[in-house]
Amino acid sequence: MTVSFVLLALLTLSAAVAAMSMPRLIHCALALAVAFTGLGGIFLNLGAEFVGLAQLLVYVGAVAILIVFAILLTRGSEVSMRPGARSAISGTVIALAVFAVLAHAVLTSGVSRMATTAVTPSNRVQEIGVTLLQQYVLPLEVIALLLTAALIGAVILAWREKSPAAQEGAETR
Amino acid sequence: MNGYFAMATGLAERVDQIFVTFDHWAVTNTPEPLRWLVSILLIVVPILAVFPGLFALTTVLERKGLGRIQNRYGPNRVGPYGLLQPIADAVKSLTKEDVVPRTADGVVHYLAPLVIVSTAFLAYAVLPVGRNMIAVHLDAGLLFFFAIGSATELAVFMAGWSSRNKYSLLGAMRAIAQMISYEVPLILSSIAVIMIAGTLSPEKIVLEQAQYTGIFPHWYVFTPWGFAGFLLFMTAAAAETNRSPFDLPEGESEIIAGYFVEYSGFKFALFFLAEYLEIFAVSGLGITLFLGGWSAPLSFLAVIPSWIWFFAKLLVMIGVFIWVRGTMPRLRMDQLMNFAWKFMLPMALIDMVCAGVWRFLPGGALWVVLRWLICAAIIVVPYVALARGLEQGRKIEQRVYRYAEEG
Amino acid sequence: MNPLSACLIVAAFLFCVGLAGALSRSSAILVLAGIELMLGAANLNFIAFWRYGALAAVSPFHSLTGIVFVLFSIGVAAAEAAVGLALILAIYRYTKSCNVTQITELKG
Amino acid sequence: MLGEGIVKGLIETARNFVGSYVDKDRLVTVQYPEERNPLPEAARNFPFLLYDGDDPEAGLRCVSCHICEKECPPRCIHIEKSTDKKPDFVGKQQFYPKVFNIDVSVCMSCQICVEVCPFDAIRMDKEFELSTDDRFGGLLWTKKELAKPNEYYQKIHPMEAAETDARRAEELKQTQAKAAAAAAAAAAKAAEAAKAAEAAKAGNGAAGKEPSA
Repeated sequence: MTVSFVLLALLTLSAAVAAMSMPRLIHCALALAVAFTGLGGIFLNLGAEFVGLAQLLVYVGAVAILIVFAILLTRGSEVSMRPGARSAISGTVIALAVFAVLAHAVLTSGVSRMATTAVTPSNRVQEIGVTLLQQYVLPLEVIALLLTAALIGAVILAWREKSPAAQEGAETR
Repeated sequence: MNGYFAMATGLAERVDQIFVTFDHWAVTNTPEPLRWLVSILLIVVPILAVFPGLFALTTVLERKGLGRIQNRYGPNRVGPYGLLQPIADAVKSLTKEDVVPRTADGVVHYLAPLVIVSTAFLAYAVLPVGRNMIAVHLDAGLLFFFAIGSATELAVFMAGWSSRNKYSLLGAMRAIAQMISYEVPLILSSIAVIMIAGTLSPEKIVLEQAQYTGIFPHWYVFTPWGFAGFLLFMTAAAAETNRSPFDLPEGESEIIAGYFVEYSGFKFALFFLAEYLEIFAVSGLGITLFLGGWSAPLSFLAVIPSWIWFFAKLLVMIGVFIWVRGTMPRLRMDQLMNFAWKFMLPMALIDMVCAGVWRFLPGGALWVVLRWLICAAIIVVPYVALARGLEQGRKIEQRVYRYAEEG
Repeated sequence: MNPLSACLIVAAFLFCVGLAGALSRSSAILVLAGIELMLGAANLNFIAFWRYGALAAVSPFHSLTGIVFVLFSIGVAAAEAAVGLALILAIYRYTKSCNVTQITELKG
Repeated sequence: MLGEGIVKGLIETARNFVGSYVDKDRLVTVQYPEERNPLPEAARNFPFLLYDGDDPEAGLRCVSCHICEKECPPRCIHIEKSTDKKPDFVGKQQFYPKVFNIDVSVCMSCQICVEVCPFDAIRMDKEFELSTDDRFGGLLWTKKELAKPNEYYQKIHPMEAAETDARRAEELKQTQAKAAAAAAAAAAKAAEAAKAAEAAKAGNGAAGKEPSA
């Protein structure tokens, strides 16, 4: 556990808390982007270069932007969170309970006593590519199909029949 | 005679590696506890010094070049030939009042220029500016470049949204829509290179191209798919960096200045800096991917240091950007989107197919010509078809004025 | 506490933050964001086990399983975000709201 | 064909770029402080006062009649009349301005003062490099700064000046003629009186020849 890991973890977690608790939706989205960046940083810190950068590219470059666009397109429906709302309290309580259980499970299981290797296992991009296209070629194709279906589905869902302006919005995504 | 030749090449090698040697010398000659700091500083400081310097030079060259294109002089007052103009500009922007709108979202408004500049600088980490001259040896360098590049979109949005100005919001939305649309052909056209080079590391891609047949280099731009890919890449790069003719997000005549309307003084200068840094970075990537990076255009010219070649190529690319800016009018939003999705995207996909065909056709004596012809056909035929398709239904019609002719 | 369990604790906390957000916020977009955070936490677990797990040094094929799974997971998350946000847009267009407490038409 | 127009445009701009270095005629910009276009004859901006001869005090044409001060729409002229008099160009005794100020930061260059001046004393200048670091004092011109010789006027507005000069010469001639006539008449009268006196003295009333003018 290095200093950089601790810093990145703190950044990620505080940004995530901010993203889930800030009153304005846009701030939430921006904090979420920071949280995703921090998560990518943790991946890089753990030595998973390709995944960390893919995380940045997909989450910060695409998902965060998508969320921002969605927030702007659904303007006027901004509901400010009332801190004392029942759902907020019960949600937090449930989440804390889940965290207690998970933390207990992690700390008492054999995992926390396991000897960990210090060296990063090899993960050259070429090897990842070979693994993806040999061992995992079927899942890869399925993912490709899923993404295509999601693309078409998203376009059709967001398509507004009447005005042609919506078409562009659907296309950009 | 042979001895002289060897000495000359040895000297050239020395000059070529002068920065690398200096870096090594400086790091080994500092005491152990400070080594990490020195090695970081020796990477960061040159990047922070050279590229903003290039930015300063480019602002003058651009204004002078545009002036000459329009038969004007351009700036010629400050210093010899107006070369000190950027210093005057810097002083001006530093001493200007920093105006922040009252209703603006202060924190986000403040952070946006910082984010955009820092991401622009980060992109240089993976650009090989010379032999053995790269800041970070990343195996997935290209992915890093695109990942960092995609973060600028968020910074643009932050700037546009936090200003509380409808023009800046419109500009930001335009910018993001445009960036996302053109990121697709940008990445797809570089995938063709990745397929051929078999690596995501910019260093290895350059090394792959820095070989010579006779005196001619193996640059990817000299192949059919590489040529098409280069044009696609640079077009998408121009759009990605909001560069004319794709500068709709900051169209002065329509939305004043786009997402940085509400920025003044030094923050505006930061946006300006970031924009140019992005242009340099993406041009540098184009050079790395297609124009052989730091390698010399002819084998015997390799005596000239590799970093000189890189910056010479970069200056040429900047010149081309300026030339294009002086030539073409701004596109309309629908034209922009049509161009991205109906022309650039299919062409980039076809380019990938072409690269694949090129990769798997045998490379025998007869096949060299045949391979060329086949690949050229794969590129040219869809190009002609797409161009005709785009031009169809775009007949220029007599304009009907709905209101003006009633009176 | 070794690095592996530190990663797992961080991931667990991230998951719970996402869970709390998804349960307590009334904006559909933020619910989706919470789910994305939970997916990210799961990815962190994959990476942690890939990095420190027992399989890491065994064979090159197994050593990359964690990475590959995260890649698939990122792909699925992207697809989910696209479809989810398109759904939210469609619902917003219909009800002029994306507050999950107000969309009650399917309530029995 | 897609791209054809782009190439054509690029060639055109390249030709402009290279041409601007080869052919100086392409560059229409005038490099202002070093080279400057001659101003047109009718150019004008702010008024100045004319004087004849060499002495700006003695030759000043202004007679302090206050017409321009009253007509000035933005009221940028301030005149204080003298108590004593001095002869004007035809020799008539006239008042002269003790103080004559024009605030050019207020003046709107309408030329009305020039139109109304019956003494051709005020005219429009062509001088336009007026920047000063003194915002209030620097642009308030006193009589000393305003007074300029007639030669200057002839230089900046040759046609107008010629016309004015001709008119003034005519006026001068007429006045002189009148004066001469008056003098002659006076002389004749004097002569007549003398003659009459002589005649009276001599008792001879023969009329003498009329003196010609």
